[in-house]
Amino acid sequence: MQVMLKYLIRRLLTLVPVLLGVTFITFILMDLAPGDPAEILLTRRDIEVTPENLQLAREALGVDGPLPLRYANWLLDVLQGNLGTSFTTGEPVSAEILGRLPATAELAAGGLLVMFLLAFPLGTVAALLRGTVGDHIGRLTALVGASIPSFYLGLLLITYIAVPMEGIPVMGKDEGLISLLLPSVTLGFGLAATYARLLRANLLEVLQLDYIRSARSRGLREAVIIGRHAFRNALIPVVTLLGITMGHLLGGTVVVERIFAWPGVGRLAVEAIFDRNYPVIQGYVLLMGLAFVCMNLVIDLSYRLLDPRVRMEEGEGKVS
Amino acid sequence: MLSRSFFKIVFLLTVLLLLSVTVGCEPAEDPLEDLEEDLEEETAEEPAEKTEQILTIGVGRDFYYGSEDRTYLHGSTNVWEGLVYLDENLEPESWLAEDISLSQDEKTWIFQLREGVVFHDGAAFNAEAAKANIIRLRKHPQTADNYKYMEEVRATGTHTLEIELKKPLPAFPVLISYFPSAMFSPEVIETGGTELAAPVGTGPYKFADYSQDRIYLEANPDYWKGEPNIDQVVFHHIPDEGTRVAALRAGEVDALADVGIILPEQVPELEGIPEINLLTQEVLTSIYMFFQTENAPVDNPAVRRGISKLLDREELVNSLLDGYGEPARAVISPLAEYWIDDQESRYDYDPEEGSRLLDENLEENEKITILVNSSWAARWPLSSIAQYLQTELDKLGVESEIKSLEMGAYNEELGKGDFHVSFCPWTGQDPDDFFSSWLLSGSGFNQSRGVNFSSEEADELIQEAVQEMDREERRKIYFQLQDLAEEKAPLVPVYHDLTVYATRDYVKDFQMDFNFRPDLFPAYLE
Amino acid sequence: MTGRLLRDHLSLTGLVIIILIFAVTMAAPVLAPHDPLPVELSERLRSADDQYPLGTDPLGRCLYSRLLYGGRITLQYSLSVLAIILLIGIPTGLLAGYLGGMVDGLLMRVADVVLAFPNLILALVVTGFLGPGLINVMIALAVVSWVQYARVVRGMVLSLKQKEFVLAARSAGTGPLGIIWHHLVPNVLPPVVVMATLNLGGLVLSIATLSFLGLGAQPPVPEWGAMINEARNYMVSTPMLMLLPGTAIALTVLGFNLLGDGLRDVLDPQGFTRPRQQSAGSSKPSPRLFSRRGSQ
Amino acid sequence: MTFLRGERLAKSYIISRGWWQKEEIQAVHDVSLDLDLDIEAGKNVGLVGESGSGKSTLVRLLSRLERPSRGCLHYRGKEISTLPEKQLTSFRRQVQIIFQDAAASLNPRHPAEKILAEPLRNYFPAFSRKERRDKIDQVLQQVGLSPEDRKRYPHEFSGGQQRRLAIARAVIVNPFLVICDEATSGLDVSLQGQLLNLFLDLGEKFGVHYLLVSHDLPAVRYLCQRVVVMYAGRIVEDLPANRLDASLHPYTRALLKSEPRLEGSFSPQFLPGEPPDSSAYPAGCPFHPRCPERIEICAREQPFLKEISARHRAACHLAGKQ
Amino acid sequence: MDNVHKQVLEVKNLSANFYTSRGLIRAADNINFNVGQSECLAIIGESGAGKSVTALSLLRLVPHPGRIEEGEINLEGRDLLQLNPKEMRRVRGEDLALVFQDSLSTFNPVRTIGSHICETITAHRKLSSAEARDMARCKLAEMGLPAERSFRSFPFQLSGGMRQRAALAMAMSLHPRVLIADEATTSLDVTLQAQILHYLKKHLQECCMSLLFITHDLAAAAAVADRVAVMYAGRIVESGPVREVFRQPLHPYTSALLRSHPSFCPGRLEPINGSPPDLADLSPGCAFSPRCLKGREICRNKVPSLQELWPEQQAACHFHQARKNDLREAAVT
Repeated sequence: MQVMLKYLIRRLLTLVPVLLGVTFITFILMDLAPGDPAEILLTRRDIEVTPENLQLAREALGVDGPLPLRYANWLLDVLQGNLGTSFTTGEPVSAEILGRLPATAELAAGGLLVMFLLAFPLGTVAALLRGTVGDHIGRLTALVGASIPSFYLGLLLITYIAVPMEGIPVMGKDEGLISLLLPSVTLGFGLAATYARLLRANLLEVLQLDYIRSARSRGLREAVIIGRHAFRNALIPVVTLLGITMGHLLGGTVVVERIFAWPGVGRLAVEAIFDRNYPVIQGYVLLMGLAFVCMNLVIDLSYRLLDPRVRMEEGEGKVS
Repeated sequence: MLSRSFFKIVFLLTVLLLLSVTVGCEPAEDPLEDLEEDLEEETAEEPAEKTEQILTIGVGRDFYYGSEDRTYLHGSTNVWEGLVYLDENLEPESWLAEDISLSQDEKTWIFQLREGVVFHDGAAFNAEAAKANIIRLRKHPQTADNYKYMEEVRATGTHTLEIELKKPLPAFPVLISYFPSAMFSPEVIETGGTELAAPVGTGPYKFADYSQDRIYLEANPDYWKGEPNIDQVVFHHIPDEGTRVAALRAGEVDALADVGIILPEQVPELEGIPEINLLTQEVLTSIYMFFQTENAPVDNPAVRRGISKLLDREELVNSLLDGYGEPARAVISPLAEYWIDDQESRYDYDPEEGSRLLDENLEENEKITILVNSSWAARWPLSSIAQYLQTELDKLGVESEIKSLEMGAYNEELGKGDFHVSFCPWTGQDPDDFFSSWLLSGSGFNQSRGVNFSSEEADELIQEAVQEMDREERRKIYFQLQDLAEEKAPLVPVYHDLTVYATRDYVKDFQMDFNFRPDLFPAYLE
Repeated sequence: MTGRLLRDHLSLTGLVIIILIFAVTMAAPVLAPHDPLPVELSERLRSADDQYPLGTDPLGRCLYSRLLYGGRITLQYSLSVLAIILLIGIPTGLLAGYLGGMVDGLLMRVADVVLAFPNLILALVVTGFLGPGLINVMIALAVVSWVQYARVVRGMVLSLKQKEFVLAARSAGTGPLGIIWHHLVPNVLPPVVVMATLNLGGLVLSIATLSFLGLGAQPPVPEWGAMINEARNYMVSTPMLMLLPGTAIALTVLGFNLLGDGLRDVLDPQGFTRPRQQSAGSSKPSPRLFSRRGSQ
Repeated sequence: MTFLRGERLAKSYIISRGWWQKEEIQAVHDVSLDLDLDIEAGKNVGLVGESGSGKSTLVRLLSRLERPSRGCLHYRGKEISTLPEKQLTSFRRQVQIIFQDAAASLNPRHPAEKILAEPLRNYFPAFSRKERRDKIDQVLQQVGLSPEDRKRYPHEFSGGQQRRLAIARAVIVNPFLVICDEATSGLDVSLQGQLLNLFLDLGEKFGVHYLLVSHDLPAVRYLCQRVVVMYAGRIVEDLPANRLDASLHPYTRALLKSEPRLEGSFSPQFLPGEPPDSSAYPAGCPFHPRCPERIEICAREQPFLKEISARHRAACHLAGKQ
Repeated sequence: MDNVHKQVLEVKNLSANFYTSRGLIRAADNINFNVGQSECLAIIGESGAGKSVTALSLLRLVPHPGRIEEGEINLEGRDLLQLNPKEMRRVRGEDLALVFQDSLSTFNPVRTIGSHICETITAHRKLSSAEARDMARCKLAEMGLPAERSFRSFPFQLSGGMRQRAALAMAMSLHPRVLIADEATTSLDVTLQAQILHYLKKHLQECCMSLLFITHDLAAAAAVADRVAVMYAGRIVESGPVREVFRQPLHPYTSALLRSHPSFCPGRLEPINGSPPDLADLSPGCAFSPRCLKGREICRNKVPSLQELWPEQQAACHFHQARKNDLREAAVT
């Protein structure tokens, strides 16, 4: 456990430069944004643009002074949870984003769940049926699934499932879990295809490894061999992929939230982008960067839980 | 075995997501959730017992404006009321002011306020309260223009409010009708400032909460007309036009009500569904094509007129709008019939004339930039109109480029003035509203939309008209101004909106007026 | 090598799809019966007939012509982005991997930061700042994606650098440039080709997605994603308007995926382009019982 | 003059564990080795040791594929361990290397012809295209391949042929010394025999000398006149191959005894324990934990390689004392 | 040779074929051998000779696309090929155990050594997990391993030699009747190989176990085996007591093998020319004939059968069969 703790601390420390980079990029985005934010703020609010008003707005936004100073100030603010105020509503950006974060998290969780529910049976069955017609159909389905743009799938689902069918909501998240159904499917479907493919390939690869043969030679039951020996090992690369998937997932939420009017941060962000609502965009980018980095950290940790080789390498074991 | 590993993974992922949720700080308490839970519980339990009626209205824009706005919420929410409203003929109508009269010198307007009206917080509505509001509105950048001729505001009786103007202004009640005379409880008005702490008005519905695109309203039992029928009203902001209609079809919203809420092309989708009532309403909104009048080549009025001639408004309304609209023949909404002269049409389709004008006045290789606001495009087919215009220009060999931008970006672009033509919806009240917003040098929309039109003649006429006490005389000046608008064409009307809106069949007595403000008081659910 | 690719039915299907789509879209000016741009209100929403093979859209434009030209735009831009990415990514990766030290450190830090953001989100934001338009989408996607290539190439170079044949080349007196050019590049390229093929599908999707969101192609440009966006209000009344471009995107992406999948088996047996566990590899390929031998 | 001499060569690797924690791993310690390479001293030298003994690292140091962390490398009397690559041309040509994994040592994207042409181009730039071609054909034949194989790619050759191709690449530039890093290990008996004979033949034909690095004593004995035994990153014994039976180091003797033989009933006197891990070599004599003959001093003091008799050096406290 | 060995494993006419895209491959063709109690039979041959397929056939674990065509595998009187899958599963590990060449890949990298041994034990014996653990530790200790530490180790944490001993402990955990060691010492260093050989021999005698030692290392086979069978291209070409075969090989392949190995060939090596045949494309006659120095017309057309040419020593060679009588005479004199 101590090894784990050490590792965690070390990973967290290596995150520092990355996070600095992330915040810097975020800051620069705002700083390089075309137009004077103060002027934008005024026009957004239908307030007359006069030099006095501009000056006031500038001070309020903290957009005067040299760049490093502004960055330092901004970073201090961010550390205190202050991300500025939204151009459109005048509310604090942090409150706006945090208020919508649970919805996005729910959606992402739903997407992941759908992904696993679809991918695991598909991938396993395809691997066990290797070479049969079923496997080929499975492979093709998976490839087709991965090729359908999620926005298109979402529209199809709305038109042909939600609207004709009673009780399946078209949009929003008011109806409880059932509202989550279609957005999750839209989000998880394409990824499920990727994972089913990957799982199939991994299972096949693992199933022909020596230790499976060794397990058979020792008279273990087939269920034990697949469950205990094949599956877990086939999962390890799957976990590695999760890091990349998180990116797709977070990116996907943007589209899905827009189509299904899901009140999450993704939609907020798109609207902000369209609206050139820079503080909100900035907050969103920062949040996504943080979330992505944290998720990858967690994935890394779980990866280490699954694979003792990586876990032990720095600690007790030998050095490769 | 399979399942064990699987659940391990699912568990890990769940932990991961929870972690991401709790990143930063704990989510603020969510009053909405309680509310929602309440709603859910109550709707779910015993439908037989008619406990709470909830009406959810889908709208295409956010009606929540926030504390810095003149009214905090849009008027359609029925949370606040103004002193004055307009009737069908666009004449002032009493609202919170029971009676409006003019003093002898024609400079002081006397508003007799309705008695027995209380704000949602229990504060009484009286002349002092109204005065505080007027003072705030006058300071407020969004409404300062409406009060620019005001000299003084006085509470002369408990329910008598006098507004003294610098000069006679016959249209003053119209000028301050609806938004510019919105009344809020003095408790929420920032002393000496313009901010509102909360939208505490006098309307049939009280503001309860705003969260996740929804404005939650509760019935005001102490409303001066009596208690409204529906207990809760929710305004749900659904920016996407497709989602809006889908939501109505699926019954997730009970009504779609706002200007441009249903695009004409969506009508076939809703027609023939027995559970849905499709309604139409002529509104004061018109779609204009406006020019950046300082940019060559559209700095030349002839070019502007030429471009206008290329639009076959009849065809446009018939095909693109499926007839839901009226081809524009004047700059002012046909609802203001009185102010429009009898000419057949000032803006008819004349491709030959247009082509001639452009041929004569356009130099080679001049590229026209057409700006489209895509936020509006979700409520009016502006992008299609732009593409139509592009094609027509193309036929004459004029190159053009369409830039499609959402609200914020669009406004920025307008500010920079890097465009030639754009389209916008605009809702006016009375003719002065139109002319002093669009034609007066340096005035509101003329400036903020980047038209930058300036004409001394127009300025003089507008000043003159607004002070002209004689209605007939005033009308004539407006005819003159319409001639001038046609001649200079800083902006030309395209069509007048006929808004399609809809409700589920169980929503009764639900109607939108020409200001697309739904009257929620009489509405009930069956 | 090609033989193996052609034997696999699915990759062959992919290849055929890609070739067909390329041929058809590149020949759009010949094949399309109409100009895809001009609005003809009187012809709006016509159903398929001799004049309009697939009918017309709400602005009276030939849907078939728009589909063809749309594919052209999608492919053109996807390929351009890919070209930019490769031109930046591969050399950077090669240099960083081979030289190590400062260059490498710098690249890795940049990569860490860029990769700390989800791809689409960063592209979205960059486009947001540059303003909508296909060119800007192209720039945004390139900015976001080149890092991945640089990183993969760097990783490959690091692993190849230790390979005996590179040591042997040094022993054979070949200098650094020769080693990069003759030994690293040819071995780095095949997996990169696989990656690029698979990535092309992703780029098509990204461009379509950004256009769908309204950040990419501007009206009246017939880009598939933008076409779907425009067709949304006709989803119920005229579903073809949405189904056709949607299917076109799916088919194109499918083609690239099928082909990439097949290519991977042929060109990247080491699996550089497949996500797999890091250091200690359990998946050492088991010796095949009967490997093919050359005759002696 | 000694052809190649390493003096107190040492190599350590820095293993980075994050950016503040580093660990140093010693792969080779203070190894001094001279390769005289004449008939008397041993035209072919065998470097024997078990996996992890540091012999592969030593090979890379001697062939200057890696720079030593400490110590000097003299090539024909000239110190070359710090010379830049450009000044190593003569050394590089004279010292060629054949790797254990022949398949990995051949660029999979180059045909045989290109693989063989590469060193020719670099070292004999004056060769005309025709000369080069002839030379390639000739060498191909000499290693038992045919000129028709020129166009084939490595994966089209069998394992044995790949090895022949790797050998051809090494000898095509007329090197003085060819270092064979486990070049015959793990092969089938017949193929191993073929290659050993090929080495012998080429040695005669081209005047090539070999440094055969292997854990396979029989092969070393077959090819080499001199045997150098490594253990835990150090040379523990260095003696003529025909005097192996008189070896003095307990490890060498254990190696010899571990070798299964047909004659006599086999009762291997196996060494207890495991070879030490390179990250933690024992103090004192690195072999002492497994040594059947260890005495008290062995745990404390590290024995140095000392001259026992002419051409026989051993690093053992007991050596030469009996 | 004394006949004290009770035959434990008798293999008769065993054939295993692979159906590949390149055609039928007879990986094991008409294999006959038997192993007595406490006896060690070494099967030697070069890679691709069909040794491993033979080993896997005994456990009925021939990988796809191969299958056992015919034959009999009698393990103490039971024909394994007649058992149903469940019975066969009981035999694996319990009666017949297998040790592989690469001990790293024998173990699942993400599970501890101990869990592997325990699961083998509990798969066959109704034991509590504590009992199984004790048993496993005991077995590890028997192999000279630090029981507790190696029990808890992951495969990659042990050195090659230790791991191979752990694999041996796992294979022997249920006291199998026959242990099949498939190249079990091949990739190890000499000193470690000596360790493993030592433990193998020790168990052979102590546990009344039989050993089928499969290797391409002639020296190791010579050191450990009582009898030896030489395989070439899927067939057994020679078999007999190890000393006889190594001293006086009857098959030209065997003698050529010995002449290729520095340990057995005092002078210059005389390795076999050419490379092993492609099993998918065998000549109709003796598979060794293309490389055989003594090859004759008949060798290219007719497959020689395995015949006893010398007491207990059999070979499949036309040349020697022709000289059979001479050999007998030689033996008499």
